[in-house]
Amino acid sequence: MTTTLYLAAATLLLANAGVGAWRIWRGPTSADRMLAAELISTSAIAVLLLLGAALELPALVDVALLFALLAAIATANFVTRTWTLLHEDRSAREEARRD
Amino acid sequence: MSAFYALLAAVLCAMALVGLFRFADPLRRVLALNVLASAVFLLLVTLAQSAEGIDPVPHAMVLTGIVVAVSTTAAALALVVHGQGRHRDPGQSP
Amino acid sequence: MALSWAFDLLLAVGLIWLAWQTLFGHHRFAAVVSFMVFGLLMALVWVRLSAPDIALAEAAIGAGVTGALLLSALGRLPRHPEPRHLLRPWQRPLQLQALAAAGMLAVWLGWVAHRLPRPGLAREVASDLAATGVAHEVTAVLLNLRGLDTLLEVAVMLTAVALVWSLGPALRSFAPATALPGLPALTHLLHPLFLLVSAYLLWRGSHAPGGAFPAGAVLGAGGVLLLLTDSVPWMHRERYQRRLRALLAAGLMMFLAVALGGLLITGTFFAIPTPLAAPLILAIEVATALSIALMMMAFYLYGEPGR
Amino acid sequence: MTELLAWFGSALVLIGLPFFVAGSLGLVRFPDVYARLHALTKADTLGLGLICLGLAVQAGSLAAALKYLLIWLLMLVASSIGATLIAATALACGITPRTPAAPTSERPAPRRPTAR
Repeated sequence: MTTTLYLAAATLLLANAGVGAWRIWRGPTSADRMLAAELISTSAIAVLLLLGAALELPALVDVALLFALLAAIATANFVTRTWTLLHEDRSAREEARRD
Repeated sequence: MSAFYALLAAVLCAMALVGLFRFADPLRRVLALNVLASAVFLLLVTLAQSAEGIDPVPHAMVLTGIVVAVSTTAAALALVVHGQGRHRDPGQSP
Repeated sequence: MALSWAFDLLLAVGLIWLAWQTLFGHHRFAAVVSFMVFGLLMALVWVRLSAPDIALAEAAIGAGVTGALLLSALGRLPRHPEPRHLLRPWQRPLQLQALAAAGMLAVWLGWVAHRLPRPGLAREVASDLAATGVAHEVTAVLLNLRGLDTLLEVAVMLTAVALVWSLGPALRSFAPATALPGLPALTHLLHPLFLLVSAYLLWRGSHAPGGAFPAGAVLGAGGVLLLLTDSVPWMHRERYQRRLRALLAAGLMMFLAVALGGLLITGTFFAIPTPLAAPLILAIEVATALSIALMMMAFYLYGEPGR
Repeated sequence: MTELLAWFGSALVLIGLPFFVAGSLGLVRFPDVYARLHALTKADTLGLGLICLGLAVQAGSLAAALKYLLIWLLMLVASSIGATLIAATALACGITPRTPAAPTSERPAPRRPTAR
């Protein structure tokens, strides 16, 4: 009973993440794409936890733990390394607003 | 199920190959190489599954492969960045 | 049953769509983000294929290090790549043939995969497991039965570091768009956890999914976070360069020492005597994890520090 | 007792799911980065939090339960600090928040001082 419930929940979360992935394609700013990636990574953690509980695989909790630990790395990289271009020259900044 | 994933791996492999040879943008090529690596790993792991249990040798090969793939990516990206990147060193560039 | 099929189907559709976006999408940043999400979904696929070791490695390396490398490379590249025409006129008709070749390769791969002899080496590994000194099969294959492969893999990583460092001095980082007080707070909060989790993975490697590679990659991701906040100034100091290089090579050196010791004691390269196997494998794992973490950080510098 | 806990845990997991749906709905429907950020953090903190809590209640051992809670804690830290990082950078890059006076942020407003 709980197994079916958790599998259904995991499938639902995956489909839901797929809906969120539309934002990666659509944009319009880089931050929006990054947010969509974050939502998918959270959903993946939840899916891993639910699968781990449903199929009784404790190793999946470790994988989820890793994802949770590394979720911040992408965001931190994005704001310190990728979006810095925009600070320096105004043309790039103007462009990014439309982009 | 394993046939399904083998098919997925083959499709991904074909897509990555087309991408790898079609693009002029080196960043896309690095991405295509990574997708290709993932597809090949998927094929290997799919093959490791059988009715009599799971063969750990392809798993170990894929683990090795993932680390080699990240080394390749890092080296290729460094070449790309040094080749066409603007370095924007405060001391050097105008 | 229907549920797991729906799950697999969703995963496959998602993977193909993301791969399409990565390869043929028009926007570069969207391509990089799609690839990062592709890695996430691959981790779920590894779970479905009952390969938790690979899921761990993919999570640690794909989500942490590859994403960081791609994002920082993207920030350093010009926004619009100069358009270059790769195809000469006489090559145009060849495009279709290349497409056809790729399609045929896909079909051929599918067919070969379908036809391969299935019972692999699972039984052989299981029968030799007692003599390897570890209780987890994948770790046993990696560090004992096929230790030579792993040794060469560490050598490949070291070569890649040498290549990256030979390109010039380490690139200076840009200032972020605004003051970000959250970033040092994030580093302070997460750093003990990075150490804890990688120690845990290392310890688990002997009897369950885990081991030196995920542990080293997690530690390396933590190191990348430190590099982002410029908290490791010693890496750029002249004085520490020798020590840094020694640590980078520590994994390879430990591996070689064990392999040569095996040659001296038993007469075979890489033959670890059974009573010594467990402690020696632990020593190799610690040294390798440390080296891998430093090599991940070394990649991220995009050049040689201290020059 | 165990039976009751199992029901309670499953109920918590089920309550967590709508937050994810709301998060992706907000991500798709909301008009600008800041509003989408707002929708997303609900999924990160509450949705995942309730799922972790629900699974921790049913966990076999204390260590497993603590691991679930650690995942939640990590996501709390990562998501909240990440949200401030993205919002601060977006603001510094000149993406103006949507206000009743300036109906959309996706088109640059004409009276902004940067549009010289």
